[in-house]
Amino acid sequence: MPLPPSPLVNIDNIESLGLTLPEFERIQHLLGRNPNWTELGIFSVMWSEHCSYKSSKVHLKNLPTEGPRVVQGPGENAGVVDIGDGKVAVFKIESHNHPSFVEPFQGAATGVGGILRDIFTMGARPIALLNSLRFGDPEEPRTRYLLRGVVNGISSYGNCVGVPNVGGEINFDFCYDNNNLVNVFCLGVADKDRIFLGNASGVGNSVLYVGSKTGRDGIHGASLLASSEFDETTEAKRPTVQVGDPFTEKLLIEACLEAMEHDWIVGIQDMGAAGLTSSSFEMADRSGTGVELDLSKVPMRETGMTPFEILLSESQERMLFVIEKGHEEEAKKIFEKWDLDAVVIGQVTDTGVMRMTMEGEEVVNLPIHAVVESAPQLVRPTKKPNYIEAVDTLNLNIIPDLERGEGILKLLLKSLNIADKSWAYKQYDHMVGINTLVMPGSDAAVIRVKETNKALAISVDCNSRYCHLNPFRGAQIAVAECFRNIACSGGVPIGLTNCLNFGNPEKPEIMWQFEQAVLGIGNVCNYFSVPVVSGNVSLYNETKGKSIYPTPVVAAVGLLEDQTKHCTQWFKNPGDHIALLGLTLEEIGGTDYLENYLDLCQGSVPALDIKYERMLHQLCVELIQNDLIQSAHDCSEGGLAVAIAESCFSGPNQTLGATIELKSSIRNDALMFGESQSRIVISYSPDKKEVIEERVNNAGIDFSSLGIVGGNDLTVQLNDKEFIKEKISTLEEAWREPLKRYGG
Amino acid sequence: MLAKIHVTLKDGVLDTQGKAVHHALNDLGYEEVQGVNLGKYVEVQLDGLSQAEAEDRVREMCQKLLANPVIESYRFTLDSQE
Amino acid sequence: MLAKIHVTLKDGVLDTQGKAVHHALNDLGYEEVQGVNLGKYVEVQLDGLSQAEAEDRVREMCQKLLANPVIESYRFTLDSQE
Amino acid sequence: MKCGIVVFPGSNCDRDSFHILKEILGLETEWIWHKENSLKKFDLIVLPGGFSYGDYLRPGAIAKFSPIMKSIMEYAENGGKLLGICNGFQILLECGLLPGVLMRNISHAFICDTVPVRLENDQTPFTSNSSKGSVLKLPIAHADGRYFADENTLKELEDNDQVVLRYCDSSGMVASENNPNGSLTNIAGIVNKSKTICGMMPHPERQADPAWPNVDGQVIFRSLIQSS
Ligand SMILES: Nc1ncnc2c1ncn2[C@@H]1O[C@H](COP(=O)(O)OP(=O)(O)O)[C@@H](O)[C@H]1O
Ligand SMILES: [Mg+2]
Repeated sequence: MPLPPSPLVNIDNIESLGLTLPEFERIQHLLGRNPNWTELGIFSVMWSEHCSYKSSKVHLKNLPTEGPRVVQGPGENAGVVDIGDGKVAVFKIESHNHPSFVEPFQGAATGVGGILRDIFTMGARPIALLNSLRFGDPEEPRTRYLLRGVVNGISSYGNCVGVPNVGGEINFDFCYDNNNLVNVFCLGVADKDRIFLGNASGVGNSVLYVGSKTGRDGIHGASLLASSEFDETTEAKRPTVQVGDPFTEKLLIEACLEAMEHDWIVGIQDMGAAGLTSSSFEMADRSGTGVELDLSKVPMRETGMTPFEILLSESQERMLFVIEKGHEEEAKKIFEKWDLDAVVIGQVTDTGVMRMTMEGEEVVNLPIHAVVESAPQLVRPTKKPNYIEAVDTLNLNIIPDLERGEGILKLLLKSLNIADKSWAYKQYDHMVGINTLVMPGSDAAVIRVKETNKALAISVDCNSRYCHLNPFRGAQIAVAECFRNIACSGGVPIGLTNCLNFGNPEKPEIMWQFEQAVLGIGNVCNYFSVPVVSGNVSLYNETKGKSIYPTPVVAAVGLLEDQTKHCTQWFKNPGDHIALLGLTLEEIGGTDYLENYLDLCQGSVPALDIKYERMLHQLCVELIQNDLIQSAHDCSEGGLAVAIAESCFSGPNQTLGATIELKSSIRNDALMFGESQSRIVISYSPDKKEVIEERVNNAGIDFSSLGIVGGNDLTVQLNDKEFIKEKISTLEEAWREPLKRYGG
Repeated sequence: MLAKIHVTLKDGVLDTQGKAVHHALNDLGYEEVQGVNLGKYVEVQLDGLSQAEAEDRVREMCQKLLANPVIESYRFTLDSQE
Repeated sequence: MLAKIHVTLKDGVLDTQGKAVHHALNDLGYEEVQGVNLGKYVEVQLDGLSQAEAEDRVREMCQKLLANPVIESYRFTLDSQE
Repeated sequence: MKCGIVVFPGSNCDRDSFHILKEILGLETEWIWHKENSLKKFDLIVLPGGFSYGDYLRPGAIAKFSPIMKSIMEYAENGGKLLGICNGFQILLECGLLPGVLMRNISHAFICDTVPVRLENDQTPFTSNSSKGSVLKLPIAHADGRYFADENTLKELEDNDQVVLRYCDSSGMVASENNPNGSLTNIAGIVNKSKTICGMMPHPERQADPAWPNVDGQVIFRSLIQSS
């Protein structure tokens, strides 16, 4: 069958592929000729923001990526960190924002599928998933549709592949109205000496295609197909959303891990964004080799596919292997056992050239290094946005202090951002694999590592309101809070991954936010000596000129040397003492209190003293490791009152009241609802009081005794005056109901 | 009036269920099976509408709720006897 | 040949999904909706069979795999043009 | 006692059951691949949880035709002990080894939770290590767990004492408020007439490792050991 004629390459359709004229001239210069249509398609995806990081690379260099535990830093499918006992933790976070807006169910589902492949590609068995979700105004009917679709998509995919989804965050804000964010994280564990990389070395070795057949789904950007060369009906027939098949993914996981027990695997990479193109080019480039592919051999789901379509398809659940020559049949046998297609589609050469044929005809002949490494690196201008000055000031004098706190506490507990998230996580299988020592509902989830005594604590965090008000400090706090969540569970952070969700990088104000946020993450990671080993950048999250708040989502992995020494956030026993570690300042800028009560997104973001923060975490872990405390809960959104209330009723088995007495010279609202950083609420049996106070003292951390666990109420006396008195069951209901009702 | 609605995946959209059923039927010895598509069949009982009104309303229901326009198409017939 | 198969819940089996769709449609303002039933629609492409053979084979497929006899019934038509 | 765990494509609790039987309880345990045509001698076969064949079409519908199922049916008909957990329960119903069906949860959503269930019959090899009326806290994780059967079947189940587990509250009260998925009469698990085949939606293997304080799930496995 002759190939259908390709569109001619001219200025109009260069733009339709998302390339600029200077980029095209650069391509002509690199090749010394005009590229053909298929080749141009390859450049368009390889030089896209998504694959080339052209706007972000200069800034990402500011992140610390090295450390004694780092086995693999950024640049591969996922980061790898040594956890001892011959094991490594493999993890990464990725965004699937745009697809989830177009089709929430499939968009979120394929997001999970993609991040899982990034992990098992490295030779690791995925053992936990997290997700970080952001939606627009909850009053808009579409928001509810998106929330349900996304949660359902994550649940369907993750439950079917059998990887537990153990935590995450859900946040609503107007700024996400037309740009919801869906970020998914996966953690895997592998043997340190069995890590696989995306290499294509060894001339003569075979390139093996494994997994689902290639269809026309998700061919990069509908924009590209809407070029005048195609008629209207072509587009209608070509859905741009990919459909996930978690069943095939499950087979791929098992088959790949089985194949990886053999020594004939040279390299492996999943066909993610830009499908066969990016996987083949990147693998060859890493090894400095060439590759020859026969596209006619690619298993196809539809007839009449062109080379352009085959190369740019983003059909899901596909992997590319390079295996040693002579082991093809052995490899195929394993994949056949799992009912998966496995076809040799080409060989490794020593030419440095990607040569592709279809039906015997040469359709691509490109120098690999030029395609992969010559993407323009931009140093985009940055400019501090004007709004920053305006929002930074907050005159506390015009806000009268609170006389009583029940009303505000209930208001905060009811707000969707603080309310119970179990409506979502009860739809996720969070126990499969029987490793989940701490289930969702506490600060960080804790996952045991079988065959060792260790466990890993994981948490994902970002307060984007802080980042809007002050991107540097907001990003610092995102990392600090993430580490604090891990400390509250008993872990010490050993690696971080980040998903940087921002607006249009062509605007200097957005690039400024980006630059500041990256510096903020780098600052805290440096101080804590925690390397950033993987990540993802998602730009252009803006609609009609309105950008999202800067949302640098971070996820960290913490190590517990002894898996039995983990801790949860809820009170355990009536009669236990409650205390606060850390210092409360008169800070209410950027709080949920201001936002929910006064509809204000304003003020200075809480201060962060990273030295103090680290001392606090060390103390908290020490208390947990010595079995001195019963609970530890980080004090964040909603402040001290919310943290105490959550410790009363977020436990799976019982609800307990608490009696709190506090004396302080700062404002009541700041004391109870302010969001000063570096604070942890702990509870402990009275006989541990002296030891704890001594250790806290030695650690140089502030300590305030708060009260006692028990009773049916939450009562708070401030400076001998009753500030809160409410039935704990009433508060619990206020917190439990909203998302359940909303998600329905 | 009874609306009989068929909702099916658009061409080119991966039909994971259809694929699985196709394999299963082949494995069971039905080698004559060349392809399987799985869709939804919805019957909606309607009251007090004219044929023309019903047509508009059912089309709307399909677009808004019964089908996912991004990946599915729908068609329906109206049966007035019932 | 194309077999068009409808699989629906037997009378007396509570169709909770149909009920949910019914509620959702009423909530959306479609008060004319009196009832909703949800079923499956399966298209099976067959090769090289006579009409009579096809009939037997498709019936078998339904009984064995496509419908669960405890709660579902099925009916089908055969379309030879396609 | 020799145990076998069947691996269907899409099984995902197979490794968990293996871990409990072999590593925690120290039983001789082997994998059974779904493409095998014959069975060795086993004292217990487990059909594990998961999404066999993606649960496409209906949970369990395609797994029923896996090559191994012929031998499993024979094994079961000869009185071999067979335990179906979650997806395994769905498969047992699809192939008619147990009566009834499991339909979509009343909420239409997947539910993952830990819930109390009451032991209804302690005269079976799956429950003999506990006593009637005792309450176990066990995890559930399913989208299709609403047990349904016609009236006659239901009556037969009752008359023969075939219901082994019912969803209840922490004190053992069985009421519709404690029914997580809408199952008829709160049924969470049943056995066949001769009490050699058991299917249940709760996952005993998820609550049987002493890394967690609650090991209620061990009741099921210890009963099987006791009766072997
Ligand atoms: N989308 C989600 N998926 C799974 N678990 C979630 C999700 N959103 C929140 N959770 C869980 O709910 C609990 C409370 O969340 P959150 O208040 O954001 O915690 P924190 O403020 O400590 O980071 C955590 O255990 C978290 O993992
Ligand atoms: Mg927290």
